[in-house]
Order: sequence, then C-alpha cells, then structure tokens
Amino acid sequence: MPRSSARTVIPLFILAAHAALHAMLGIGGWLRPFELLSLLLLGANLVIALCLWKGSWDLPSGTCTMLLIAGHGLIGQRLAPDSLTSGAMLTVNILIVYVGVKIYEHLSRLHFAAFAGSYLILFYIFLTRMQNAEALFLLFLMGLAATARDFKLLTYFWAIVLSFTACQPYAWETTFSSFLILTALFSIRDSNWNPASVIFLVGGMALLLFVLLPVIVLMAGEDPRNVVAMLKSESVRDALRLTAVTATISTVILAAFCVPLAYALSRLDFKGKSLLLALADLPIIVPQSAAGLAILKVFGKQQYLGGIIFDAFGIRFDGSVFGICLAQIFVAMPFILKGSLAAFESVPVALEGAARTLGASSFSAFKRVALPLAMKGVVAAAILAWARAAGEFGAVLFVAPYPETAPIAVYNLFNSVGLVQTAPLVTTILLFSLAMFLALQILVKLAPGLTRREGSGA
Amino acid sequence: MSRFPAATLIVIVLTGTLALALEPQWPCQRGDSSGQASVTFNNGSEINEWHYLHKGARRYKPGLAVWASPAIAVVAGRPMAFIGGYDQTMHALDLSDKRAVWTKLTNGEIQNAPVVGMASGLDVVFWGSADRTVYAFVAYSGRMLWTSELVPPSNSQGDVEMSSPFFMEGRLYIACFAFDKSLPRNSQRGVLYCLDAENGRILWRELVCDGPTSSPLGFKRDGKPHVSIAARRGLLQCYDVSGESPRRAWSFQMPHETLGSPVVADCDGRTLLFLGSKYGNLIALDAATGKEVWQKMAGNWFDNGACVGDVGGRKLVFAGSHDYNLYALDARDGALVWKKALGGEIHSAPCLLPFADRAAVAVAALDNHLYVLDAATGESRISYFTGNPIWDKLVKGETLWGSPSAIVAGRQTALVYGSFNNVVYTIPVEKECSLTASPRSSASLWKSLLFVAVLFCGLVVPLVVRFTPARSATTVSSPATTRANRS
Amino acid sequence: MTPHLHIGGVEASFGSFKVGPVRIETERGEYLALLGPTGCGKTSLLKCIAGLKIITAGSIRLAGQEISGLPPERRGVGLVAQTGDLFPHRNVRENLDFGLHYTRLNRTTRQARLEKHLVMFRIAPLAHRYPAGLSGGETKRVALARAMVLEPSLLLLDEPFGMLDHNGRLEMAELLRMILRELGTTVIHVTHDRHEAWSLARRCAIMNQGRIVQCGQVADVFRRPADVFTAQFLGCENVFEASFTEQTARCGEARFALGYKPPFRSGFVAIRPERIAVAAHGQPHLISGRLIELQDAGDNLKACFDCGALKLTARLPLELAPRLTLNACFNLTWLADAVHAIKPQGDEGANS
Amino acid sequence: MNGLPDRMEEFLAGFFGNIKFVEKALLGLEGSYVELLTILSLGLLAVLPTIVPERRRQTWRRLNQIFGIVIFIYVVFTCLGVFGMVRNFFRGMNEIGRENIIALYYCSVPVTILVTSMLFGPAFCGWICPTGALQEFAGMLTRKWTLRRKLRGYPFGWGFLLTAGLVGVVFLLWVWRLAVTRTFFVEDSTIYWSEVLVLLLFILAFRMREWDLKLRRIRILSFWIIVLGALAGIRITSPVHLGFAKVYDPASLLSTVVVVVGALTIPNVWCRYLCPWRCAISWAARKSVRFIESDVSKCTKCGKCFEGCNVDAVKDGKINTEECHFCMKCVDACPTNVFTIKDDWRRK
Repeated sequence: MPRSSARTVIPLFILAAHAALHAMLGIGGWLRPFELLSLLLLGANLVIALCLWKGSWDLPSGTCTMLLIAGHGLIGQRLAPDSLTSGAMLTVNILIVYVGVKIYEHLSRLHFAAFAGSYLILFYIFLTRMQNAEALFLLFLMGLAATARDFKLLTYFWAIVLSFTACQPYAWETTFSSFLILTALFSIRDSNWNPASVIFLVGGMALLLFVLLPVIVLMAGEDPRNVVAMLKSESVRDALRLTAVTATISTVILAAFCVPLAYALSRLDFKGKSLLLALADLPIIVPQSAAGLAILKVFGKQQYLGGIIFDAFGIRFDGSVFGICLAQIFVAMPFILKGSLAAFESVPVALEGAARTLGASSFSAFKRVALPLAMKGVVAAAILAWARAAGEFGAVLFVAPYPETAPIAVYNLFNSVGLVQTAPLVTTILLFSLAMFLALQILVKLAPGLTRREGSGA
Repeated sequence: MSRFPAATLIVIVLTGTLALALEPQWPCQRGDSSGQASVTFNNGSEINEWHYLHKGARRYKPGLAVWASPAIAVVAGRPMAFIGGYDQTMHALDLSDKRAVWTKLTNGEIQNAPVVGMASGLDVVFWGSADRTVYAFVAYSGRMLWTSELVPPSNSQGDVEMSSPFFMEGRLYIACFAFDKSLPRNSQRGVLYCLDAENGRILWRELVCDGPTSSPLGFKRDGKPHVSIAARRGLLQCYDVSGESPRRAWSFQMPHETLGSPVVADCDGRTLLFLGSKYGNLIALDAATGKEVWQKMAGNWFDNGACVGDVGGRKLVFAGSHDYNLYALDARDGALVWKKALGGEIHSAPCLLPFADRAAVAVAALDNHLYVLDAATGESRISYFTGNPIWDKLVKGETLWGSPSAIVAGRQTALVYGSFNNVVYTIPVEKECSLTASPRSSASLWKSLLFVAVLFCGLVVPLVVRFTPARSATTVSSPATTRANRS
Repeated sequence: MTPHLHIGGVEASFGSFKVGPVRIETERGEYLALLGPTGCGKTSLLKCIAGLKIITAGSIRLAGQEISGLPPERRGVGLVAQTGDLFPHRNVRENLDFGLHYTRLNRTTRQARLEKHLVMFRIAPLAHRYPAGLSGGETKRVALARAMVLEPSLLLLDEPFGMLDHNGRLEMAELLRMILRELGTTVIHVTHDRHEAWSLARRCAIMNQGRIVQCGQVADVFRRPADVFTAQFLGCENVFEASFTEQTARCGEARFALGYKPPFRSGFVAIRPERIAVAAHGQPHLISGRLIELQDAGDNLKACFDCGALKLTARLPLELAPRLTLNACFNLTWLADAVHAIKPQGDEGANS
Repeated sequence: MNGLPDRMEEFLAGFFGNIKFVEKALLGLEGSYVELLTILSLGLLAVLPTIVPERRRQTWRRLNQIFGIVIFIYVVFTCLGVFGMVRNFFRGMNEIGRENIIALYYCSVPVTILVTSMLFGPAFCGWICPTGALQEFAGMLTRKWTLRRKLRGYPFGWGFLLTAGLVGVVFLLWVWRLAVTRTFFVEDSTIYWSEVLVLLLFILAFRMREWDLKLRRIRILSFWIIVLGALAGIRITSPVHLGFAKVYDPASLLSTVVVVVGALTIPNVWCRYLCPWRCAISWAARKSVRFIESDVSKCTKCGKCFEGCNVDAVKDGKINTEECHFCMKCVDACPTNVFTIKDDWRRK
C-alpha cells in the first residue's frame, strides 16, 4: 500500500513530541518518573501511531487523538487528581474528538457548528455554572457524542439537558412533556404544514402543558411507597371501591336507558327532537352544586317524591349509595347520550334495511347490526360517562356526603389535615382513575369484534 | 477507677432499680461482653408499642443505615434508648413515656451505637460522630459533659468512620478512620483512641491499620484489660491496655475482609473471641493466644457481629449470614446446632432475649422483617414487619447496619430497633403489636408462579401472537422479507 | 295464470315526493328491468316492495299472497342495494350467514348452503375477508350471494352494475343470467342504463316521476316508446312534433312514412338514430342535410345533420368516418319501421 | 436429598461469593465511588469491534466476550445484570443535579452502552454482553443439533420437547428446593422470568416455526415491566446477577441455570425472547453510524449466513436490524461478500 508522507511523518512527530514532553516533565520534577498513567498514555500513542502508519486509522482523527493523548500527558494529570479520573476523561475526550472529526468530514458545517456549540455550552453549564458537576459533564458529553450528528436527536438531547439542569425540581416532568411536544413537532414536519398552524399547535400545547403539568407533577412527585401506604388504608380502599362500584352501576343504568334512547333519536324524526336534545345537555350547564340541591329537593327523604319512595320501598337517596348513583346518573347522562347518538348516527340506516330484508326483525337488526357497529362509540361514551360519574363531586356532596366516594374523601381529608398529607391520596386516586380509564380503553381496543370497523360504510 | 463501684451504688439507690443484672454495666457495643444487647429492669412501668418517627434532613448515602443500633439503659428509673443515625442527631428516648427526652445534633452522621457508662457518678452516653468528635452527654438530662475532637480537620479529609465506643474501667476506647484524599490508599490511618471517660482527654492513640476498623472490644484476661479490634481488611489485633501505652498482645489475619466486630465469651475456662468474615468464615480464637480454635463456613458473608449466650446449658454463638441463614453454633467446637433460613440477607447482629420464659434470639433481615427465633431450636416464634427503606440504594454487605436491642421489663420483653424508614420501633414481643407479620410460606411462591403461568399462557402469548403486526406475521421464518416490507 | 308478483296501484310518499300509483305484474322466473332516470323513484319502489317503506295505497302480492302488510323480514324478498350494504363488522362468510341465522335450518344444512353459495358466486377465497378489503365487483357478488343464499322467490336488484368496470359488469351479468337459469328467481332489476337492461331482461318497465310510463317486452318498448320521455330516455334523439295523416307523419316540411296509422291526429314522431343511414349520391333518399357535428362515440359515430327545420341525429357505423366531412350535404335514408308515432303529451293511458 | 443440591449451592456460593477485584468501584472523582473504570473498559470493548482485523474476527470476538465477562464480573459494580442496569439508570438520572457523582456512578454503564450502540451499532450484544456470551458458549455444545433443527425450519421435535421438559424439571426442582428451604421474597422475582422462559420453550416446541418472531415481542413487555418496576422502586434481580454482585442469590442462580440450559435448545434464547435491554439497544442502534450493508444482488442463497446467525436475524442476504447482534458472523461466512460493514455518518 502506498503511504503518503503525512502518514509517516505526523505520527512520528507527535510521538517524539510526546516523549520529549514526558522527559521534560520528568526531569523538571513535575511528573513521577515511571507513573503508570503516563506510561499508558505513551503506550496508547504508540498503538495509534502504528495504526496510523499501517493505514488502519484515518489521519485526522488519529492525529487529533494522538494530540489529545499528548495533551493529557501534559495537563490532564494536573487537572484530575488520580489516574483513573484522568483516564476516563481521556476516553470521553477521544470519543468527542473522533465524533467531531467525523462530523467535520462527513456532515455539513451546520452540524459541526451545532456540535462544537453544544460542547461549549455543556462546558459552560457543567463546569462553570454548576458546582461539582465534572461527573455530569462526562456523562452528558457521551450523550452529545451519540446525538450530535442528527439535529432531531440533538434537540431531544438538549431537552434532557435543560430539563435536568434548568428545570431541576421538575426534571422528569419537563423531560416527559418536552419530549411529547418535540415528537409532535417532528412528526408534523413531513406532512404539509404551514407556519400558522405550527405556531397555533405550539401555543395550544403550551396551554395543554399548563393543564397537564400539575397532574404529572402530582403523579411523578409522589413516593410510590406513600401511595402504597395509602392503598393499604382501609378507608381509602373503601372510598375507591365505593367510587368504582357506584360509577359502574350508574354507567350500567345509563347504558341500559340511554343507548336505546340514542338509537331511537338517531332513527326517528319528530317534532321537538332538537329541543329534547338541547334539554339533554342541561346537566352540563347546571352547576354541580345546584344539581345536587335540585336532586335533594326532589328525592330527599323529607321531600314529596323522595318521601313516597322511602315509604314504598324503604329506599332513601340522601346519604346513601342510591343517592350517589342518582347524582352520578344525573351528571353523566349527557355524555353517554350524546356519544351514543353520534355513534348511531354514523351507522347507515341502509345496513339495517339490508338486515331486515335478510330476515332480521327490527330488534334483531339493532342487536346484530346497529349496536355492534356503533359499539366503539357507545363504549367510548360509556367510559367517558364512567369517568364523569367517578369524578363527580359537587352533586354527590349535596346528595350523599356519606358514604365517602373518592373525590369526597379528598375534600374531607384536605379540610381536616391540609395539602401535604392529602397529596398521596390524590395521587392514589389519580393513578386509580387513570388505571381504570386506561384499562377500559385497552379493553375496548382489544375486545374482539370491535376492532374490525375499519372502513365501515359510514 | 476507684469510684466506679460507689457510683454504681449511688445510681442504684437513686433510681430505685432493683435488678441491674449485668455486672459491668455497659462495657461493649450495646450490651455486655457476651454480645447480648439486653438489659433487665423492673420498676413496674410498662413498655408499650411505640413508633418514634424522626425525619432527618440529610440525604442518605448508599449502603448506610438510617439508624444505627440503639443502646438501652435504665436511667433515673426510666428505661431509655439512645440511638443516632444519618440524621446526625443523637436521640434519647424514654420508652415508657414514649417521648424523646432530648436530642443532640452533631455535625456528622452517627454510624454506630452509643454506649452508656458511669462517669463522674452519672450515667453518661458516649458516642462518636462522623464529625470526628466523641460526645459525652449526661443520659437523663442531655447535658454536655465533654466533647473531644479526635482528628484535626484538614482540607483533604474525606469520609470519616467512627466506631462504637467501648467503655471499660473509666476509659473509653474508640476507633476512628478518616479517609485522607491526599494520601495513597495504603497509607491511610485507622486509629484506636483511648480517652479518659471523665474529661475526654486522649490518653493514647494507636495506629491499628491502614483502613477502616471495627469497633473495639474490651475484655479482661489475667486481670489485665485487653482491647481487641479488627481492621476492615481482616487483621484482628489484641492490645494489652493495662499500661500507659498499649502493647500488642497478638494479631490474627482473617481469611478475608471483616465487617463486624468481634465478640467475646468465656467457654470451658477459655476466653474465646468470635468474628465472621466476608468469605463466610466464622472463626473462634483463643483470646489469650490469638490462635484459631475452630472455624465454620457459611454460604456468604457474615455482615455483622455475632452474639453469644447460654442457651439450655450450652454456650451458643449466633451469627446471621448473607446466605439468608441464621447460624447457631456451639461455642466450644463450632458444631452446628441449628440454622434457619429467613426471608433475606441477615445484616444485623443477633440479640438474645427471653421470650415466654425461653431464650430467644432476635435478628433483622434485609426483607425488612425482624425475626424472633427460639434460641434452642431455631424455630421461628414471631416476626415483625419493620417497614420499607425510605431509599432504595441498598448496597448489601458494605456497611454496618443497625441491630435490634432488647429490654426486659418484669416479665415482659421489648425490642428496640431503628428501621430504615425513619422510625425507631419499640416492640413488646409478648403483647399485641401492629407490626406482627403474617407467617409466610412457600405456598405464596407456588401460587404466584401459577398466576404468572396462567397470565402468560392465557393472556400474554395470545395477545402477542394475535396483535403482532402483519409484517412479522406474514414473514415468520424469513426476516429478509420483513426488512423488504419495511423499506 | 296469476302473475307471480302483482303490484297494483301502489302509492307511497317520501316527503314531498310521491311514487305511484304503480302497477306491475311479473311471471315466475321473469327478469324485469325497471328503467328510469335518476330520481324517478325506482329505488323507492324497490324499498316499498321489500317493505322498507310503508305504502299508502295499493297492494303487493307475491305468489298470490298479499305482502304489503308484512314486515320486511317476513316477505321473503331479497334486496341487493346499490352499494351492496355489507355489514362491515362481519367477514364475508358471516355476512352470508347473517340471514341464514333466521331460517331455522339446522347447522349442517346451513353450512352446506353457505358453502354452495360461496362457490357458486365465486367468493370462496374471500370468505374470511372483511368488506373493507373487497373490491367493487367482489362487494357486489357478496351482496348478491348474501341475498340469494336465502333463496328468495323475488330478488330486487338496485343498480347491480353501478360502480363496476366493464369486466365487472360482464361477470355480474353472467352471474345474474345464471341465477335466472338455475334458480329461476323472479328478478326486478333497477337501472338507468338501457344497455344493461337489454342485456339481461326480456321485459322492461320504464318509470318516470314516480310512475310507470310503459311496460312491455324489451323490443316493443324500444321500438315503440309510449311517450316522448321514454323515447328520449331510450336513446332516441330524434323526436319531433308532428301531425299525422293516414300513414304519414308530417313534420314541418318533411314527411315520413309510418307504415301504420296512428290513432291520433297530432303528436310526435321518433326516428331511431341507429336506423338512419347515409345514402350514396344518386340513391333514393328521404331527406338531405348538412353535417354540422361529428362525434366519435366509441362504437359508432354520432352525426348531427341540419335538415332545414329538423335537426337529425344519426348513429352511423364507424366505417363511414372517412366519407363524412363537416358542412357537407348528405342524403339520409331509413326504413319505415325506424319511425314511430308517439301520442301527444297529456293523453294519458292511450297506450296502456 | 439435601446432599447434592446443598453441595452444589455451596460450591456455587463459594465460586461466586466474592469476586470483585476492587472492593469499591475504584476511587476516582474526589475519592468517591465512581464507575470510571467502566467507562474506560466498556469504551475499549466497544471500540475493539471497529478495529479488529477481519482475519479471525470471530476469534477476536470470543476473546472480547471473555474479556467482557471478566470486566463485568470483576470490575463493574453498578450493573446488576440487565434488570439492574435499567433500574440503576433511573436511579442515576434521579441523582442528576443533586449527587452528581452518584449519577455518574449509576448511569455510566447504561449510558456507555447506549452511546456506543448509537455510534457503533448494537455491538454490545454480540461482542460484550456477558449474558449473551454465556449463552453463546453454552450453545456451542449443541450447535450441530440446533443448526439441524433450524435448517429444517424448526420442525416439531421430540428432542426439543424433551430438552424443554428437562429445563422445566430443573426449574421445578429448584423452585421446590427454594420453596421448602427458605421464605420467598421480592427480589427473587427473577424466578418468574425463568418460569416464563420454561413456558416459552414449551410453546416454542410446538410453534417455533410460526411464532418465533412474534414471541420476540415479549421483550418489550419485559422491558416495560422492569422500567415500571424501577419507577416503583422494586428490586428484581436478573439472571447472571449473582455473577456481577457480591451476593449469592439462589433465585438468580436458578434463573441463570435455566437460561443457560435453555440456550442449549435455542441459541441465545434469553436475548431472543426476554432480554429487556435488547429493546433499548436495538432502538439506539437503529440509525447507528456503523451498520452492515447487504447487497442482495450478489446473494447466491447459499444459506451460510442463516446458518451462522445465532438469533435468526439474517436470511438470504437480508438483515433484520431489530434482531441483529452485530456479531458479524454473516459477514465472515458469506462466500460472495454480500455484506459490507459501513461507517456512514450521514445516515439518518
């Protein structure tokens, strides 16, 4: 293999410089004569010189590495107190040099500028601004080396760096949210985008973050052991169980009545239909406390209707599970009705006609055609209603403050012991609700028969 | 110390304590020289369950206990426990009143148990803190008697490890290891100090080894006080401390590193020292000559000290190992009397206590349980859940952990144990206790295995097989097409 | 012999749009094409027959039984909608099985019939596909199979060739012929495309604005449209107002021989564009006109001639193309049976 | 009955009892526990694949693997097996900004691995990983038999079923032993992984041909279990953990034995189906600078690459990057030079 003169000269020159440097340092008493690290450094330089000479390492990175090793021989040991630290620093520096040379050779100047700039900023952040952060500097330099050649990755990397330095108390939360935003931004880049909508998106996400951050902080910031301890408490478990049970019962009742009603509304046309639909939204408009009072006024034990029911069946609504369910049904009704209505409206009537001509009665057509096709929407609506019912506070507080459901338990605990001690309970409830919600969602996704709706005739 | 018996008498009169059964009152780490961290006391007051919670402001370092071991003493007629920890504070707890009588904040972590002894006619608590200082405080009031800084501060100073002090005949023996960053690893200094218990004056210092050391252990041989101390890297040394300066009597190199401190017991007229090492050897040495008497191998490290006691007429050595077993060995020849596997690595030193009129041994394990076993048979009597650690950087076998201590009040025994979750538990062993753990059995393992099997075969595999994207479904045995499809 | 399907005076209203009164009779096994422009009420009529719409008057009798009062599921009428209306949540096999579920057949019979139809309609390879993954022709075949698997005595097809390419149409037509041949089902085939109707049906009914305007043998209807609309709908571009004397129609200055005597004095005359031919110079001809527009319509040439008052459109064979030059005069000729007299508008029931 | 297992355990306990060269993770920055040597040695190990000569590359690779085992067992402190690495990474990240040196201590192993994977490809799996090396060395014993099975397209074989049964018996006996000798506690959850592996072997005995690639997705599940466990602060020891830690852990020993025995029937069975780190590494190495490029037009379909590959990641000159361990066996085996190792810094 023909060797260019640089391949022969440069390694020898640097090797000689290194040896001379060490000799000088040794004679001057700056360096112990046979210090292990310096011997190692010399050895490393020899190996690289050989590699360069043989042509199995390219010239720029080899030269830079040799210079780096020589430099460490000179100043590295003065900076780092022990050989091990010095060695680790050298390793990381070699990596950086290697990556830097490669980026300079193969990628655009912009890449290199980003790489060098990032290095300097990291240097500033970790070595100048922060105390005792040499270790972090090493850690993040490795990250930089891995991500520098791709702007997208580099952005993620900087999101991590800034989250863990600037936003320290909420590092994980910031990382998580910035990753969400960055991923969203990067993934829209390919589709046809315009500046206006991107700006709107970023703005909207900022607000969304503002809404989500307390939730995330609450969940991420709590010690899992506190949550477990909370879950072990009998009263909390009772509250959670009660919430789950009442919300489920309410949802079942709602589904039993509202789903057929929604079907009817979607298929029939009559006078006053729009008025009826508008009235169905009333529970959303009415403040929860007012709703609770209204329910109490009708179904309270002292009230007329409530009195009759109590006399006839022995069921009282105020301060009982029935009352909780009643209040939950009241507030959750619009969600399931509107959701199912939309779902049924998306099912073409013609399909039911086809079913009828194939021999299905109208009930059968509902059961075997309309309902399965609308099921996804109906279940989504039911889940929403479940969530709404489980989270209902105001109406339940008025109708049945005892037995405690989860939201009321939070309120009571907050009133009695204050913010700090309530936080684990809130996290517990949040996690519980989230788990239930996700479980239901996944169930809907996974449930066989409901997944095959792609390309329905809607 | 001529005033010692007189002072004892005064205290007895003062406190009205009828039975302070153990003759030299607090001569060793937490207990008597046989390693029993038990104290008997009888003035009629009950000791009930108590959880003393103290959240220190410090972050915890990996591998170090939150609480050190407690020392229990009867002070002014009240059963008291003294415990320090990584909150850098010494707590004096009144066990019958359930309150902290006093606390003293130091400038460093308290890694080891304090010692209660008589000085100036008073019950005094001595402890060393990582601020390189030995503190002597009056036990019942928390008044400072003296403090003594053992090592002068320097810029290059790293971690300091202070051992548990040992109180013998008016003198306090304590070892201190201060890591000096300016020195090579093999020229560090682990030093044994001897202090005057009255005023904290350093009587002498002796370079023991080039690394951290265990706590010193004192015993008498031929009427002469001796102190034995083990270096972390396994050199066990014994000093004759009767003179003005210590004289090394003998030294013994253990097979491997040691973490615990030696314990001593008289056995068939011989004084034996017991010490376990990192390779799992428990070695009995003749205290007179430093010659090995017997050696017993366990599965893994002996992480902490052993404990010796008379059980059913036999002298038994108890030691917990990292192989989950608590070993009971005959002190004379090391014959295995019983061994019992517990739920986790045993990190604490065992402690003997009477339990329902039988000798029992209490030991804490890394599964966060405190076990009480029958000392004669090893049968598990009762166990307590002592809480999950507040931090999860457990580095097993790299530190000394807190061990339980026992106090006998009348017919009733209580264990005092500083757990890793910021709580010091006082557990009456024969009464109702909220910490009592339900007995665990292998059934749970089989049940959970069955559960996992059903879950995996019934849910995971069907889901994985069914919902695998078509690209791998269609190209089962040819990854080549997989790639082609993707690209 | 009583007709298999008798629709007598059926009326139905859909909001402001009214259908009927409609009267149709078909024999058993007959293939009737129901032709009409978009929005004339064909599909609505089908829905009335299938029972998906309630009729306000009239009667529908199928095999002698009055079915207008029955719910759709008990009428025994098969309906294949324009889009197929397959159930998207069921695969092909389950779609076919949907109706069988209600037939109280035992399992093996059901299976056997299902398999038979899967094979017959050549959809067996698709059995486990979902409608979303089917092509237009496949969808239609499945829909047809789904209706036919119940072996209805009457099959209603709503634009079965709609949205199909040429090959799909051929295939579909073949299938339909097979149904006709092998199963002997009575079929009503709704379409707006007369060629489609010609290719399959022997009888056809023309519908306009909710009424049947003409019903008869295909050739009959084609040759002798009953009114202007039908004539134009059936592709007869040359419809002119005319007065009739004996067997001649007078249309402005032009006179055409009719070959028969119409029963009315004035009305319209229709000349089939396909029957018009260009006569060579010197040959006898009926009319001459100047070629004002020439358009290649694929299988023929559409040529417009300006013949004074009349504008004649002719469909000429493609071979003529080199001879035709714009603005040149040509002599046109046709046989007498190409001309048909149509009754004046508003003269209801004259032909029926 | 206690004799043999007791002696075995005792032997192994003695073998693994205490093995680190250094009693702390060496002193580095400010005299603290720092895994600097890890960065050094792992970095070196990661660079080696890039500079070893092509001649006898597989020998170099084996040497590298042996060196990797030595490094992990004798030097590295914070890596307690694959699970511990995930857990420690999370811990380390939590210490950033508070205890920076501890952060470095805990993050150094995972960060080094991820960074080298992002740059030099997933060479960690094929060249360094001690678990993988252990399995590969074990698999060499039954190489001929497994190869025959593979070439026949994984038919159902009584031999395989029998071996799977053997693994199951080993597992059950040992579990029985664990269950009767001592109480069971959380860290021993690695038993479940062994159990899953045993079940997998049984499932694969019948459905290997169809389900091989599908079941590899269980790795993702395994990854998330460990990540969530780390978030919840649950310690789960890994197989081979006992080799890296100073603690002799019978449950880990059990799972190690099951993994090794399992690797006799399916090469690298742990990497294929259960290794949680594999997800992270294949993710990191997706766009690595260094990768194997294949020129399929040169391929003669001789099947040599497929024969060599331990994880069935290559067939007829096409490489499934998600599975590839970068062992470069295919590169060395190919007679027509279909594969070339490329460094492409522009690769996106």
